[in-house]
Amino acid sequence: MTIDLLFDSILALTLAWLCWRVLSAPDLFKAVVLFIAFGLLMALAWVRLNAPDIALAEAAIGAGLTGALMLDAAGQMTGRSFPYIRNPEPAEQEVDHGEP
Amino acid sequence: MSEFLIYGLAAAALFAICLHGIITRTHILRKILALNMMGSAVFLLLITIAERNQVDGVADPVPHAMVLTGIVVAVSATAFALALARRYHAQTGHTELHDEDGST
Amino acid sequence: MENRDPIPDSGPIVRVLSIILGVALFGILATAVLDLDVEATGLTDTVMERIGESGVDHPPTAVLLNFRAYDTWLEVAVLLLAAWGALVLRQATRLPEQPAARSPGPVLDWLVRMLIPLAIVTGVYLLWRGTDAPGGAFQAGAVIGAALLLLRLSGYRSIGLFSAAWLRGSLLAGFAGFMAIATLLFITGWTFLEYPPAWAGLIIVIVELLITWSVAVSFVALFVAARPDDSATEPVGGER
Amino acid sequence: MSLVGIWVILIPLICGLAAFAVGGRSSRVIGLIGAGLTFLLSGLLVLHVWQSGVWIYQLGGWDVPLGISLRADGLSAFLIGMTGAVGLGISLYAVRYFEALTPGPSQDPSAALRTGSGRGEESGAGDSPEAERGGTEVWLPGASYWPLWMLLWASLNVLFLSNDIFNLYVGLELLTLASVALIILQREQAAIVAGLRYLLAAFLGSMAYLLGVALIYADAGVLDLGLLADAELTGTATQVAGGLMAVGLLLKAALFPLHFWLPAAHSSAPAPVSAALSALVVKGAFYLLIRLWFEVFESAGTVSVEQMIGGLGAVAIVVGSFQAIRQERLKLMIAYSTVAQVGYLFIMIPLAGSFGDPEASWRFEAWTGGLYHALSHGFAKASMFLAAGVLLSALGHDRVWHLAGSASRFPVIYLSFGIAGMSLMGLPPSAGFVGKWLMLRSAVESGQWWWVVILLVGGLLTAGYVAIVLSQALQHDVDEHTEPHPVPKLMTVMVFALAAMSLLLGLRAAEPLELLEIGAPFQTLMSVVED
Amino acid sequence: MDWGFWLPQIMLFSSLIPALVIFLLRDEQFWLRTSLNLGGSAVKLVLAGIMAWGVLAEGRTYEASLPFLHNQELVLRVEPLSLMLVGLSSVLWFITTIYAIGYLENSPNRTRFFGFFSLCVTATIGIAMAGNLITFLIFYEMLSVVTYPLVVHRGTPAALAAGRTYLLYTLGGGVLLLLGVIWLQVLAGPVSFESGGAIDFLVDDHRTELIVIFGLLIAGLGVKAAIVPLHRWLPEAMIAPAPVSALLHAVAVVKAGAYGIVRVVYDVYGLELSDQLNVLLPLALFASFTIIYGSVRALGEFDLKRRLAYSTVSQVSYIALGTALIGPAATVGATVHLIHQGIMKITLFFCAGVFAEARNIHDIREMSGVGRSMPLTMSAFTLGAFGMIGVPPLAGFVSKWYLGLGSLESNAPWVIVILVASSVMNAAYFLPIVYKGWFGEPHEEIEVVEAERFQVAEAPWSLLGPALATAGISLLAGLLAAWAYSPLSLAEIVANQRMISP
Repeated sequence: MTIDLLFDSILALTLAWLCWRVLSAPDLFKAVVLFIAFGLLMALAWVRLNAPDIALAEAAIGAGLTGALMLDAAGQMTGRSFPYIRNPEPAEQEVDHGEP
Repeated sequence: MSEFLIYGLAAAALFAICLHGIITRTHILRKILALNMMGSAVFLLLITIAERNQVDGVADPVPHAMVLTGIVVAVSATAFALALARRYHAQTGHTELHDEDGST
Repeated sequence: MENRDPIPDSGPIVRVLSIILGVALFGILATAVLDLDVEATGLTDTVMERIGESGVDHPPTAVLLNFRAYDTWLEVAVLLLAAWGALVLRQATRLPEQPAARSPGPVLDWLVRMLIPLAIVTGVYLLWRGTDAPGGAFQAGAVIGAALLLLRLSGYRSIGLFSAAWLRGSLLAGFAGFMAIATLLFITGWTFLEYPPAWAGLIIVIVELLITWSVAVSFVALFVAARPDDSATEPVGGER
Repeated sequence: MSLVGIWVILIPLICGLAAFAVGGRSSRVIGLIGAGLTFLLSGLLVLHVWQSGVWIYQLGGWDVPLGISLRADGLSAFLIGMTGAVGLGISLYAVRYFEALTPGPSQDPSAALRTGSGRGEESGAGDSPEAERGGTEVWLPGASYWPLWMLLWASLNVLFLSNDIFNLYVGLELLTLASVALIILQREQAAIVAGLRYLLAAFLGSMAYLLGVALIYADAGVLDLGLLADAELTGTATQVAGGLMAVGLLLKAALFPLHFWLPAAHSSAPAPVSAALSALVVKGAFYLLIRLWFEVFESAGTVSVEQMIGGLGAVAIVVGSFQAIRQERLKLMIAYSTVAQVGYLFIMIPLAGSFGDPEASWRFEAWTGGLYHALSHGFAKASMFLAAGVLLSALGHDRVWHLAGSASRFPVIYLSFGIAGMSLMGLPPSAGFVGKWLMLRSAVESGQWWWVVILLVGGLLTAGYVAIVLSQALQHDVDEHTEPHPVPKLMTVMVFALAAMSLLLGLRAAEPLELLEIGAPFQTLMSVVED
Repeated sequence: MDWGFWLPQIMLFSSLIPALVIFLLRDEQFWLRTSLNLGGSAVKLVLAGIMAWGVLAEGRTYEASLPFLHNQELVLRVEPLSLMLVGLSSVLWFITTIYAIGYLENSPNRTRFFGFFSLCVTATIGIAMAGNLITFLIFYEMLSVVTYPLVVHRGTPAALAAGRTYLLYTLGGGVLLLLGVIWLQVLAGPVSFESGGAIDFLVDDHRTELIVIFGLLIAGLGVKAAIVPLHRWLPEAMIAPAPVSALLHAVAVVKAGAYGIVRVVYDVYGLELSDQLNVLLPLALFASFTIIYGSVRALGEFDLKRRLAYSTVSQVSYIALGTALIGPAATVGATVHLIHQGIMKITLFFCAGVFAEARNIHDIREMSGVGRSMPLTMSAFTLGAFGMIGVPPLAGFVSKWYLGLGSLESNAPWVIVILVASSVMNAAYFLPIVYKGWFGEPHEEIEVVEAERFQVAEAPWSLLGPALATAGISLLAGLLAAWAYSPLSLAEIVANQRMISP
């Protein structure tokens, strides 16, 4: 039981530390990666708290999807490309349809 | 110290840290990250409550349902906020909210 | 926009005040948490008593799709609104196809070919499992959405194939389907969002299926629409 | 008849989805049908509550605390009725507004930020800037307006009817997202910044609210408002939860100093959207706060906190009014006026709160007064924003100092603006007067003189910015360089109709006030007021 | 059909409905607008006649109660005192409408002007018929608002500045009044106007509050009644077109204030209670000071309308002064002056407007010899001026006579000194104008061809007629003062209803 509590305590502290790091890591990309790690650890905590299905949702949606969105956005905002997401801009001119 | 208290206090701490982040960070993305983690903090508290409310090993499903709903709501709002932020960035090159970009 | 100077954070005064606020908030919240009873049962008993009537065995699913179906229904609307808002931002009625400017390499291609069916199977499994064990529409939707996204990102045609009507239909399916079922039953004399006990299980499965599909497409739409389109990389109006 | 409460949620949703599914120009027709039906249903709901008292409905047939219940009492019906009437006015206006958008009007004449925005359905669909490749459909701002607006309307009704604190959270989020999507409808840069800031602020508010919900659930084990009210919670956790929820909602209701997001958001949206935001959406958060404060946290409130909230309201009145006076753009002025008027609403908290004798009738008076003020503000502010929209469409700008002499061109618009201004000032005969009268009475009765001063001074400050606009407009010299663009008559008619409502509701307030009594808190106090 | 219930409402609507319809018209729709205006005012006149008959001959009271708030009704009531202001406004609205049609021909924004004009009359009638304090308050504030567009009608910077001053004063006054009314209602419950007052029961517990409330109410009303030091808006507002100055600032607005003071003293507090609270003497002192101050300022003004405006400041306070004195004669004097001052002053303003329109005369120094070319106008002006001075048998004399009697009755002989001083100064600022107008040499600067200098060239009848009519009425009001339906008789009825043993 104490081991469990110890584990929980460490997990909780790690969460808080990660949270702080996400907010203060100088590199935005790194922050987003840490955010994903935060989400996964959070999911782990929820498994510990007897909520596996919610943990699954958090891992898939909270960490996974949100993380991907964030990475993509961070890529745009820092001017760096997210690997293989941003193809070279094709000459995709707007197709003006004129009068339909 | 019980599981309930550990995670309950962790949720409180996370919430407070994220509030600090939202106030002090000016980068839009950080603000959105902080808001998202703030949501996670609240969900953590709810799940802790569910665990506390368990009867015969079954956790309280109502907070679970609330969290699931909350996650989807949070991701929706986040994604929309990101879409706005990216468009804003694409238009102006700014990564923080500027008033003078408005037409004051 | 390339690597502007890092924007300084808020000034020291704000920072100090914010830290004080944060510490105070933590103190207050901690007091509240410490004030809570360590033992309580909440609504667990209530749910477990009536779960037999809900048509599913897994308690969170019963709460989500039956006891508190109203929440879930509106939540799907929130997701719909977000996707829709992103479309408004693009002033688009459908999503652009990923420009197939380069073909995915053979390794990636192989990976995609393996992963996509796997992801879809996983998604369906999660969905099906959700009635009596952890899993459910949202998790399944996320996995299937991820598969669609992967397909798209690796250069395959996917969601861009959807016509405007298909896209709208897919986004709407969960919310509108849920609403249609509830409204039909409502008109025929049932309480709103009440399912006939014999049909409850089936209705929930149908609703979950629809929600799964909507969730998957919405996520993809949000991901794709969130990226400023090509024309928007220059300021709107093109005058700057 | 007893199911009208469900239909008032369902119909706007169905119509909104239908408008979305159909897309294009026909969405307007569906939107209008939806608006008309929802208006009728809102009226029926008011009638139902009026005749049969509080309406309670267990969704899905599951009793509370397992299920979610809907509840319509006088307060809900009052606000749904207001939403219905204002919503119908805005809808009729919007039909022409989105048609009439021509290259002239822009939110900001100086910034050439307009490509696709502002080109209406009539002006040629081919203008659509970014019709996606291969699509046969083109983008129409109006086509997106209708479904989003219907959803916004539905989410307001959801909010007013829900009796479950978590469901209210979902309703709030629905409201926020619909509002933001509407703000950015024309994609102007100012609107996008404003929308983003609004979204982030509202998100933060929701999180605070949700944390409060979690704490309450942990403490009480139920989510139903009725059960929570019966529980008479007083513990620390409940107090903290109350604080969190209040702060979250104050952020959404834009009480000073949490109003920072409002002026830009409300002024940069298209006129029908601005009107809906200021007149209705702000009331959503306000409503919820009032409900929680006087029903759930009744026993947990303290005089000092109430006085503090009232104090913020007072500062909001002064700061908001002075900011409004300083603004050079009409829509910003009106938006700052909303900041000030929101302050008025919150003066109700200390007046109806636990100051002095808990059994005193002034508490109920202040409560009804505040809500009546909300009603009057709903109509008046909608009219003002729509009036600004007319001027913007016609003149291509809304700079206050360039409105000189425009009163002779738009007499009805300025007449409406004046009437709406009267209502905001609380001058008789107007609905605003009734609200102010009741609140003043309550303040005098309870001996809280400081609120008397604020309420009276606030009215004079309001007169300040209304007079600036009117005296500009009444000038003899006309700004010749502005060649007005013809504006559809229906728009003007709606501006006037909403202003007239804010006047008429002040001439006969007895029935609306009686409606508010149905199922209201302070049941024990009402007999005192009645005598 | 219950006429007692409907007549007061129709009375209101007879000007409200034309107002609303007029707003929808275009400037060019002259005939429609004019017929609406004249029709409305004729209906009002007839109704006023019917009700006057009912009140005076049959002793009826017309009353309509409409639900307003929980425990608060809007009450419209016509009894002798309200009849005075109702009658005055109805008659003068009719006459002023004719005048205004002539005066504003071809000027811009006529629709707006006539719309708000009719609204002002509606508000004034509402004030007159108000049967309780809240109804009075509502119409009083409404009057403040709807007059604003008329004050700034010309749209010049000066007009806009005057409008700002006007709003500042009236809205400020409105705030004081509102506070007083609310405070009083909190103490006493709904307060209706009842002869002799209805709040005596409060005096034991709330003496100080009652005094403060009295101060608030009178201060709020004093703004419109232009009691010094709250008078400054009135001369400023003279920038408005002549019909506005005539009807609104000689009659409607200032009368609303004075009438309110009469109501508060007689029908809310009651003379007895007011006396007991010692609030009447300060009121009398303020009124007396205003009378003297207004006259002194009038002497110093050479702009005709401004001189008239200061004369109004002075004359309206006769009403307040009479109200503050205890005794039937003072009451008669105060209430009859409500009417007399109105008809005399409107005559003067009509004439001032005629001079301005026809001869472009704004300054009294330009008036030399104007009587030779405009004898009728000048006669009307002279009648009005003599009335103001108090020359028998004109209306002004009747008022002053009763006021003098009242001051003796109530043991305040110093008031006579005020009256005499005021009359002397009235003469001092009116007689020179009259003298110059009749006997002065026509001024060089006025561009009148020499041949036409002594030619009679009156203004059009639409302008002249109303001036003559009101001058005639003010003459008749004095001559026929003993007639059973004269203003004086009405004032006597009013006084009898409210009298207590001094």
